[in-house]
Amino acid sequence: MTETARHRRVIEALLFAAPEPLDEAAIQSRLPEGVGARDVLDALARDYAERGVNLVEVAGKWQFRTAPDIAPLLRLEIEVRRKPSRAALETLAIIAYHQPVTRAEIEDIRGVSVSKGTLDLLLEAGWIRPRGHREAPGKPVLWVTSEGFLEHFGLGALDDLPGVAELKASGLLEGLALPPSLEAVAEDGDDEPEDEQDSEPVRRDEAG
Amino acid sequence: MTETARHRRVIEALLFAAPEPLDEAAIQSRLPEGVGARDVLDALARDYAERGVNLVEVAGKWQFRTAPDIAPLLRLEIEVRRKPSRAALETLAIIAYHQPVTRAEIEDIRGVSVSKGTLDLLLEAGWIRPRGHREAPGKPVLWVTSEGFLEHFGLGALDDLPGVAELKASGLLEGLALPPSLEAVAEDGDDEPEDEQDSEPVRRDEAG
Amino acid sequence: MTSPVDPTPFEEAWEPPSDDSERFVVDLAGFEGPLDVLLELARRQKVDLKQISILALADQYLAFIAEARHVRLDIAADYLVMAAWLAYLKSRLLLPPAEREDEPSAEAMAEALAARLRQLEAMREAAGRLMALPQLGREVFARGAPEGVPIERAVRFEASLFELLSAYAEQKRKREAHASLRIRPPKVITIEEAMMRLRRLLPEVPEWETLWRFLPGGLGDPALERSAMASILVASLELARQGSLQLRQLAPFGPIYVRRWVNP
Repeated sequence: MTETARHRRVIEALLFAAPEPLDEAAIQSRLPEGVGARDVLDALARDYAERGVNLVEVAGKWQFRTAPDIAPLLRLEIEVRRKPSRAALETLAIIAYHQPVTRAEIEDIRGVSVSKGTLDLLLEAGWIRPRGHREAPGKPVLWVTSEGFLEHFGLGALDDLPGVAELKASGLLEGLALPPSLEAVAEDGDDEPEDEQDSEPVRRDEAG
Repeated sequence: MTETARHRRVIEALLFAAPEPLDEAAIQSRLPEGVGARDVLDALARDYAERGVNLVEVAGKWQFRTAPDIAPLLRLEIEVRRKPSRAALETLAIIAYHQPVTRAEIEDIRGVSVSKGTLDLLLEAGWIRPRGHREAPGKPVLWVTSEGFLEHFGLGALDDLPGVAELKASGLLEGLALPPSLEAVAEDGDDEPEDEQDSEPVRRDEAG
Repeated sequence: MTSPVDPTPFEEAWEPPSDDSERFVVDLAGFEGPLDVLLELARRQKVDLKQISILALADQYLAFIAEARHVRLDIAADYLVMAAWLAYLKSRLLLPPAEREDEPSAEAMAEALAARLRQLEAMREAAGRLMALPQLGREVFARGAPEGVPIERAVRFEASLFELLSAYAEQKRKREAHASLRIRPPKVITIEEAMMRLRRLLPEVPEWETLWRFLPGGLGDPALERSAMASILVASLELARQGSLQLRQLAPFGPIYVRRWVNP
């Protein structure tokens, strides 16, 4: 390695490791007498001219910087795994079992309002899609599950979803045991939907 | 500029700009399909092999670092850090080469008790971490080295520990040699010199 | 050689364990424990640890400790325990082997000690080689002022079929729990029913008969039976008031008799 290359390496490392831009005097102090800092810096700047990182002089000080044309490409994608909120899962389950179904119908079944965020989340996850409109006032959108839904939950077809009878058999649907002197009154449907606490399921998830 | 050079520039800039070492998956995410991250990294590492800054693999991740041979010329910039004690260094070496290992096992090898301060120092340096428990009475904590250890010592993986292959081959890393059984003396009965506690130096530390 | 295993000084030397365990470690002029001393003595023999004479090493250690105790008495117990053990090992190595099955042979014990020393020495060398590596922030440096890279997070939602089904089941259950409940009317024999029964049966009973014979049979449910008794009693009182029947009780809490109204 030539003397020149050796000087270049030291200054290269120095500029790389320095937490702040360095002026010529600082660089000169690391070079033996007779070797001009400017020459070394110019040579280094040429070396890096075509690279992803350039050596630039800003306000009389020198520093490495990523090449300006690459800056827009500099980002990293990180995949974050997240569990959908309870509200989203319930909504998804109702769409799966009752499809095609409108948002109002989902709300009737759940007994609480369904926020737009919940449907957006399910759309984003690729589990539901709109399919046509109900022939009714306002032409509400009908929701169905998508291919992505079957894939994610490992179902060959919608028929593979366990029926209500199976859910009961597996104990998942066991109702509340009522004392014999009490009986449940069938709901007429339009009990005021209590305002959903989980109207922003995504946020909630992040907080958790 | 060729496509290859273009990819190299982007990854070069990415690695320069990232405050932490990047793994291959992160780098691959910035490359089009069909372009292997490893190939680009290898090419970059070759480009920089002779320079004052090198591309190195540490803890399975990639980072630009100053060339080690320049160290004497860069030293002026270093804030002097206290060198770890001999006890700390030996303890670190034992954890690095024998991991996972319990404190009692470290003490068996060193023949003296390991003070809490020693492990604290290594923990604080970010070089070791606890990982699980040995399935033994008292469920002692098992110690392993952390990513920070590999990063600090510039090791790509634990296999890169200096001399690890020879040590393995010589059997010196296999199970611990039995400490001389001190009960043998006590068994003799007539000149029972030491207190019960003395025969188990390992315990002493825990009592304190 | 003065016996380092004299029990009395051992007791003097024994110190209770303290919080500062380092105190035991660095006691002997910078040595870190008996193995450290042994290793240093072995090094002075300038032979490979594989060929080391444990017997010679034991002698040197015992001499070393004896000397150390001239200087100061409070030698950490670890060192003295090792001295005792080495003295014992030495005696076993020198004496003809005794027939003892409960203990490893003297040679095996010596080899175990040699193995420990080799192991410690290996780790000591490893520590040295580790520290000889270029270290980040000492010999090598990462970029001093990295620009940083914006990180985009691509969210991937995950749920299992079980979670989906549980959610469905749970919301169904919730609806049931939220539904209104009403109290089921209890099953009773009303007073009207009891009066009708008495009116229908009385014409066939001209003579005194116990009231309980008019209870409907086969009710089963004890609660229903009690309601029938209460209703029939009230019904009989009402019919007596109306002059349809007569009642008679011969003693307090005795049986109640009933018969069709007969003019006296």
